[in-house]
Amino acid sequence: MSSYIFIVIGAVLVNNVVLVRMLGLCPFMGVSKKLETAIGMGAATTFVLTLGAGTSYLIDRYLLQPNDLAYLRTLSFIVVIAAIVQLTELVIHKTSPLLHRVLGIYLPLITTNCAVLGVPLLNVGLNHNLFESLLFGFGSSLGFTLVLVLFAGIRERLDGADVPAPFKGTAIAMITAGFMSLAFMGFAGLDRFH
Amino acid sequence: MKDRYTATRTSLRTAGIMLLFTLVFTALMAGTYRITAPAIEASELAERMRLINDVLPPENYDNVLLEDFVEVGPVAELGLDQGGRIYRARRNGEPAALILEAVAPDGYAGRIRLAVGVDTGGRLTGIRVTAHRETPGLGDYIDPKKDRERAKPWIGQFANISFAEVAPERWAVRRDGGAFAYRIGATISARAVTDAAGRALAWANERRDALFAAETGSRI
Amino acid sequence: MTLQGFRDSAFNGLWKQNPGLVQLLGLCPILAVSSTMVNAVSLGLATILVMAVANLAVSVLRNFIPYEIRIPVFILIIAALVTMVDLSFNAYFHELYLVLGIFIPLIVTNCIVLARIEAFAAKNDPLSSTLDGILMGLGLVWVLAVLGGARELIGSGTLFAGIDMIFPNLAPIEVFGHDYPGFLIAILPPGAFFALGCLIALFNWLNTRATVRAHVRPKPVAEPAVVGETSAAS
Amino acid sequence: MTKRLHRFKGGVDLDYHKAESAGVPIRSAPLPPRLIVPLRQNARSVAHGIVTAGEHVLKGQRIGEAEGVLGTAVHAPTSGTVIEVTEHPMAHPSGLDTHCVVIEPDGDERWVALEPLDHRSIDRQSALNRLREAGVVGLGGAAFPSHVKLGSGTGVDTVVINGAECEPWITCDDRLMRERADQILAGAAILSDLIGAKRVLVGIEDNKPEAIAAMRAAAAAQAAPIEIVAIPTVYPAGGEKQLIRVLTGIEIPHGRLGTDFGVQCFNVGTAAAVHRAFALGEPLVSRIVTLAGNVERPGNYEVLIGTPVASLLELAEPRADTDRYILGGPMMGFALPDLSVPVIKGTNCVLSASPTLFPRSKPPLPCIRCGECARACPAELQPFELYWFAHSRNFGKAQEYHLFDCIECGCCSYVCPSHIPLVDYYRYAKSEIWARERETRAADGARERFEFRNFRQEREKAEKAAKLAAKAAETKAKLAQTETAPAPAPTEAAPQSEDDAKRALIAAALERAKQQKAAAKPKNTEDLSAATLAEIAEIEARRKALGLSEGDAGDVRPALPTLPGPTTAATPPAPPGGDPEPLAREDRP
Amino acid sequence: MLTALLIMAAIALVLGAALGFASIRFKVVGDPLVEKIDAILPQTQCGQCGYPGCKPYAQAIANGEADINQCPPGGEEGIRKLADLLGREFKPLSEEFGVEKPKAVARIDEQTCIGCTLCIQACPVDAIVGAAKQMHTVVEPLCTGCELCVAPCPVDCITMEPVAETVETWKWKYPVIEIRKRA
Amino acid sequence: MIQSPYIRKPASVQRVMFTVLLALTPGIAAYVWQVGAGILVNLAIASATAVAAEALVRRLRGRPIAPAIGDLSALVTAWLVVLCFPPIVPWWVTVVAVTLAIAAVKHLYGGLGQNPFNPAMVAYCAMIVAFPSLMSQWPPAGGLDFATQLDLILGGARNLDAITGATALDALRTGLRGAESVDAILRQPPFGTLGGRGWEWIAAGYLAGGLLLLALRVITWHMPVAFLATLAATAGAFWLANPAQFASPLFHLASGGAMLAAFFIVTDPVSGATTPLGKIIFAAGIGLIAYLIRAFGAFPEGIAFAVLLMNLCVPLIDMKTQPRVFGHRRGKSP
Ligand SMILES: Cc1cc2nc3c(=O)[nH]c(=O)nc-3n(C[C@H](O)[C@H](O)[C@H](O)COP(=O)(O)O)c2cc1C
Ligand SMILES: Cc1cc2nc3c(=O)[nH]c(=O)nc-3n(C[C@H](O)[C@H](O)[C@H](O)COP(=O)(O)O)c2cc1C
Ligand SMILES: Cc1cc2nc3c(=O)[nH]c(=O)nc-3n(C[C@H](O)[C@H](O)[C@H](O)COP(=O)(O)O)c2cc1C
Ligand SMILES: Cc1cc2nc3c(=O)[nH]c(=O)nc-3n(C[C@H](O)[C@H](O)[C@H](O)CO)c2cc1C
Ligand code: SF4
Ligand code: SF4
Ligand code: SF4
Ligand code: SF4
Ligand code: FES
Repeated sequence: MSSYIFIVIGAVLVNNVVLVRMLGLCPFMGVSKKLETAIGMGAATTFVLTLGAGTSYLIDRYLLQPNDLAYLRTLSFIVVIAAIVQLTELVIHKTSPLLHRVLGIYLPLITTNCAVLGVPLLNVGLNHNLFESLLFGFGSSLGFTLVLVLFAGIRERLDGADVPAPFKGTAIAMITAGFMSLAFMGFAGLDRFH
Repeated sequence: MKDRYTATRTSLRTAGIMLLFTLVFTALMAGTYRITAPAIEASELAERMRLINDVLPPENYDNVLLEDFVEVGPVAELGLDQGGRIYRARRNGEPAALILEAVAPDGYAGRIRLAVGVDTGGRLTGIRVTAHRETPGLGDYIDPKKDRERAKPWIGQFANISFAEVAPERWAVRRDGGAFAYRIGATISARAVTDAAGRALAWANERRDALFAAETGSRI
Repeated sequence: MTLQGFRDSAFNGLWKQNPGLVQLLGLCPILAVSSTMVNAVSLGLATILVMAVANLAVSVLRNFIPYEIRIPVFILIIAALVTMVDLSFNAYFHELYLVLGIFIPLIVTNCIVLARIEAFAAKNDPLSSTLDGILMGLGLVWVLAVLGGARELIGSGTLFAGIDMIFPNLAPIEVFGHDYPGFLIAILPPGAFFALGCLIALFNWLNTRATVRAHVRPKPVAEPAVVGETSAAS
Repeated sequence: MTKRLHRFKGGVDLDYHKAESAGVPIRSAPLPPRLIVPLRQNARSVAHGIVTAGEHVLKGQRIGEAEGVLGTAVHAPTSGTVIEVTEHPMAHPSGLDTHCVVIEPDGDERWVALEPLDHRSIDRQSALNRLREAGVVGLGGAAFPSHVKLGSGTGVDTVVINGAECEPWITCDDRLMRERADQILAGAAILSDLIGAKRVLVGIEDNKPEAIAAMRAAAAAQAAPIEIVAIPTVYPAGGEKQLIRVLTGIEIPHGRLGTDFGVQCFNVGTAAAVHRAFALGEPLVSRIVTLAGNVERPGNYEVLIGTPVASLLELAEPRADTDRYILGGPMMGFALPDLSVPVIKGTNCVLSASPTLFPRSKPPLPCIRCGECARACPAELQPFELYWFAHSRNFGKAQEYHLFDCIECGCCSYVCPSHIPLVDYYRYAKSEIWARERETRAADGARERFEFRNFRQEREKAEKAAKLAAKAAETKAKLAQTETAPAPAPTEAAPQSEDDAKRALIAAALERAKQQKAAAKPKNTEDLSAATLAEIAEIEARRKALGLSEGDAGDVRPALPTLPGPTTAATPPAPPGGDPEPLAREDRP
Repeated sequence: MLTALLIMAAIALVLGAALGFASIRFKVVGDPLVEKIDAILPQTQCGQCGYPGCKPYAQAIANGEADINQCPPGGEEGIRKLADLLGREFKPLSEEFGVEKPKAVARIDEQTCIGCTLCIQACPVDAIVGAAKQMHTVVEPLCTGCELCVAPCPVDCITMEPVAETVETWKWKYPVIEIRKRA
Repeated sequence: MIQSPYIRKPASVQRVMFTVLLALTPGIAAYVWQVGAGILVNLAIASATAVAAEALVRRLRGRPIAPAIGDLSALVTAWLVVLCFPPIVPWWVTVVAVTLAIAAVKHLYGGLGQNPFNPAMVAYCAMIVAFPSLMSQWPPAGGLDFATQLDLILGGARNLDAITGATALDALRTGLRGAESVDAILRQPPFGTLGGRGWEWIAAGYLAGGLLLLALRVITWHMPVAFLATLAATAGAFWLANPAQFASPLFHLASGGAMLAAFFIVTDPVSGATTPLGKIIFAAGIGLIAYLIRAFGAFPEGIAFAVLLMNLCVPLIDMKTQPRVFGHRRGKSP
């Protein structure tokens, strides 16, 4: 049980996908200008990432590993993820127009979020089982959402700051992300017993 | 526009094209795999051998080391709670040395994984850290690649040491009244490695014969 | 491609539309593997290779790819190429392969690859597409090289650490001598962000200066007045 | 009195400086040589002038007719001659001009016939009308029409009379309460009747013991349920919402009226004016103004509306180092851009300011988010957040953080250690937001009309095409009947394309025009007189002289210098490139 | 090799079919973005952006054909809002399309007006009233200041006059002036 | 046109910051008394660096320099940096840290009042990550003589095992790693009655200064109380559960930077939450995270990281805890 908790804590805080593992940075920088969009992106990513982690695990465990086809991982994972994204869009479009309005514009962007491919690959590397893979996927996307939302909050506040001209815009955002990453180093060791 | 694209028709068409592309590119990939596979295998082997050579110089044995091993279950003394593999080096068919996996559970930032070589004389042939999370710039000197003293890495002090040179009661870092050097400000890492090495050595000395006697690939 | 076209492409890829500094695409590899120059450049070169070949492939095949499934097909092509590169690294630069780790497969999701295919290769002839891929990739590589160099230098006082992974007979340079204490934060994740932030700022500053120079008399920019630098109007 | 008082959060303690002017009885200000009576009484309503230059008016004679819901009548403050009806700067921070009636007093102070009226003898609506006709507006500062505040006459059980006078230096209400307590209470009783209230609460800050005593004495003599309550002295206890909160515990949110919560608040001066409007039939032509600050002879004066501030100031003898004059108190007033502006109904104080008395604020530093302002804000806002958003022009966020709940009391600016002119930012943001709302409304209207026009044009086009087609068919039929040569192209083509339809239309019009035997028509115009034609010719010549090509009438030429009309037709043409006149006018400071 | 091909083929078939099916079944219709963009544009309908009115320009922006900095009447403020809406970077108004000017309204010199109705036809928002051969006037509150009526007038009797500030439209100024010294 | 109000309370940023500096003096005095005068050298170095960095950046940006230095906020930052650092840290570490705090953390965001992160804490975190060994060498219990301190500060031999020691917190976690019990560890030399030896007095000095700030209404009670209470409560819970593994709440309050943080660091108005409820959440969050890092994390003292982590949350905290506006019902937007 506690090892499951440590998987989540590890993925959310200690080895945060964005700030420590450095995955999913493009959406992290790109859709963090407004709080609302950050929340939408976070929700969409959480859904796809968790699902993708599970499916990828199944494919790897039951299709690729038995046939010794490890080299097909990248290809099959990304193709499956793309499919999940498309089908998710399809399903929520049909079933919940409201949700579609909230998540719709983010879904297509997710395919090129490397966390979505990175997390399943990490799962393979970490020898996670199905449940752990799901948990790790969920934890990672939670970590992604958390930092995205916090970052958006800060960026909104920075809107009016008198930042030196060359640093205006992405430069200061990048530096802020650096401070965030520094702050998250404080969590180092909290998953020590894992 | 001759005929209207119905959903089924389009699906079939796209599926077909998709299939074509997939086949072509998968074939390409598979081809690459075929070509590179031997090289990859060789590199992986070389990688593993490099580590083993660090722990046990190659002149000490003449068997195919990677094919001569036993599996062990969880061993508290080695810090292994999942079990591990022990390689057996032989020279002219005679037991020469063991290469153990060990884990120091009490590193500064978590576990430190080690590879430990012990020869039949109860002597450490070498130790290497295979995985650790000690603080960069502080505790990471236990890994010779990160050690600033490139010429004389800290971990080198364990080579050719047995309980004859350092009695078990003095098997500790100097700060704890022992015989081994450590680096100021990062005693914990040194202490963890030293203690783990000592435990591994004692364990190996005790079980040596049983380990060498077992069938290769068997489980103890 | 005309000379002018080539020049435009080059300027775009290397400077004006630089993927790392302007488009902010492909950030993960830029930040993650730039802790040493050798790692950074190696991954950059791998990316160039993928981009060039992928662009070439797509522009050759562009007329056979139905619109609806273009993205999956693009991804397929990229993934196949990346896997090939991955396998080759594994086979021939095994140590480097271990260091770059997960980031070689992740070239697949490196947004810049797909973005260039979509924006350029799918619409242009093979030659210019390949060139575009190479130039965009070069834009990425120089950013990677600068970042990697700066972080490595500040962080550990060396340059070309790990060069022996590629050329076993070369050795890294210890720029600040053996006693340099190492400003470790530069090679840790926060350092990556700081370094890229500063590089972007420098880039902005150079651009502004160039515009100002070009326009001799700078256009007054309406900038918000700021308390502290201001006094109440009277 | 053992009334349980409530508290409002925030507020500040100030140096009140009341003694200087409170000791002297109210005096009448002498008649100035000219009275400038603005027809606009506040930013929202303006009266419609009904006198012309040269006309003689009597004191209290109506010179401006109430207009609109928020309008009230304007009266001549004295008898005399209307010299002109003109534009004159008004007592408003903008210093912009407004319509004013300038009266030269004849010195007789002859009243029009006054008709006292008992409000109980008439119905409510007529009584409200009387107030509107008497020009009674709030004298507490906002000059909001009192009859509007009296509302529907139901649902209100408490009238609050505001005698707090919380701003430093100002003592006009204090003096009024000391000297005319019975008038105030009588007025309060009328207000209470008109609004249907059951009780009247008069709130007076406890730093005015004399006023409290006077009011209590007067109240004791009254039968009506009037309660005089001493409230703690905290700026801005006189703010309507704050006073209501203190006296009744009710909090009125922004955008809601006191009447929704069963209370309504009037200034003491307003109450007195209401009393006079009924008991004496007097319209509101004067008010009490405090002259204080850096002056030799501070005091309170009964001042006719329209008296220029400059002539009023002479009475108080400002000292030599006075550098600014502030209309209103130091917390909420504004510095006068021009001393010729007249006193209006909302003017309660003219404060002479010197650098020693009111030191110039130090240059602002950045906000350190210390929260002092939030602790001082009586509206319980987060002023620094509002400031941050207003400063970065993020008006949406500013509104989200309740910018419009800010009563501009100035407490936040007062306490800010960084000396940030916070209220200025709020004023700026509010007026920007209003401007934007106006623009959005205008844009919505424009979009609607544009869409309607497009729709109409489409329809007309369609109709015309249909008509033309019908006609063409007819012609064709006719032609076929007469069996002449093949049908002419235009008619044949007409129904096929819009372009042709148009051409046909023009052709038809030309035909008609010819039939009407119209004169030569430059650019599709008909029936021009010879004079006009000549004019056109001349203009045409000038256009040529300016090098403007013809025939590009359809183009957008925003920078085209427009030429003066016939009034200047005789003057030589403007030199090429000369500034078009309208543009020059716009950079008026 | 064969297994690889088979597995990928299976995945591809499923995926290709699903996507093709989806692309037909769930075509996106309607574009609410255009409405949102149009709501930001000032509705001056002046055509300075190069499109025959604000809506067409909005459509063009939504289609990615036009840049966001082509509307002079909307000014910097408008561009900022568009940039916000579309998640793009702000860029200054393109001089190609004109400059931001203070708002003005058309005024017809009633002495000169010959009643030709050409301006009525030109006005996109029906802000001019009058009938043929009668004097025309501009209904000031309705005029958007687009200047489209100025050019067609045969006798040049239409001038653009800046809107004067009144107490109602007067705005408090931004509270500070810069005294920043240039290094 | 200058607008109303025309009168202002005689308050200024300078006065606020001066009060903070003044309030720090009892703590510094205790520091000098207990640990030695080396800290004064560091304070001087840091102050000079802060002023120089502030002036340099303002100069680069073409902004007037005098008001920015006159507001004394840079000195507050500099002093707090020094008070968090080991007193024998080499001079160049202080210089790098203060420059980082002022030039990067403060001025890259536009200067005073606009930085979302606490400059002093960023400096601390950056330095402990960059130079962990220098940053964890403290003078041994009982102090060092001034000459040795000065030598160390000016870059003297550092690898003198004998003269450096660990802080109480560091010794505690080192001991615990060695599987000793808390009781046994607390009998070792670095420990005094409550926290580290001598540190009780320094903490008391900070407490006194903090009370002064409270009395002068420079800070409100919310943050110190919430922070100390949460730290104590969390420590108490673990202590009650297993007194052999976890130190007592009193130990946690008296050791490390707890008191300094409670009154001077957590309370930084610029980078902290501003609403009353927000302040409580903010400070409580710091208390909780700081304890978790102390007890389970990789760093002996977790307050700095906890402050940064909560700085990250400030915009959201502020947004979600906006107080009720006069006349409005709670939580209802117009
Ligand atoms: C941020 C930080 C990281 C540290 N990392 C390590 C480490 O990786 N290994 C280690 O042995 N000590 C590390 N330490 C030091 C220990 O806390 C402890 O002080 C030291 O190991 C024992 O001190 P000594 O060597 O002076 O006896 C670290 C300290 C800090 C503050
Ligand atoms: C901050 C503030 C302070 C005020 N102080 C007073 C005051 O002291 N006395 C007063 O009569 N009105 C004061 N007013 C105006 C009142 O809010 C309110 O408009 C007035 O009492 C209504 O009465 P009236 O309509 O009769 O003017 C103040 C308003 C504000 C916003
Ligand atoms: C930390 C920092 C670093 C700076 N680095 C540079 C630099 O490398 N080159 C430069 O010309 N200006 C540099 N500046 C100064 C400003 O970037 C430069 O003066 C700017 O264009 C003015 O900004 P402003 O217009 O917002 O005042 C730096 C400023 C700061 C605060
Ligand atoms: C009560 C109080 C506490 C402060 N605490 C800090 C602090 O912890 N760190 C810091 O860098 N500055 C601190 N300052 C100074 C100032 O707020 C700081 O320099 C700003 O963060 C710079 O913008 C403090 C100021 C006050 C009034
Ligand atoms: S009082 Fe001034 S400095 Fe303090 S928070 Fe308010 S605006 Fe900022
Ligand atoms: S002026 Fe507005 S924000 Fe400032 S204290 Fe008064 S009500 Fe609050
Ligand atoms: S320029 Fe602006 S106002 Fe004019 S038509 Fe285009 S969008 Fe409308
Ligand atoms: S009157 Fe003229 S300027 Fe005004 S909207 Fe109509 S065409 Fe445009
Ligand atoms: S490279 Fe774009 S998200 Fe990672």
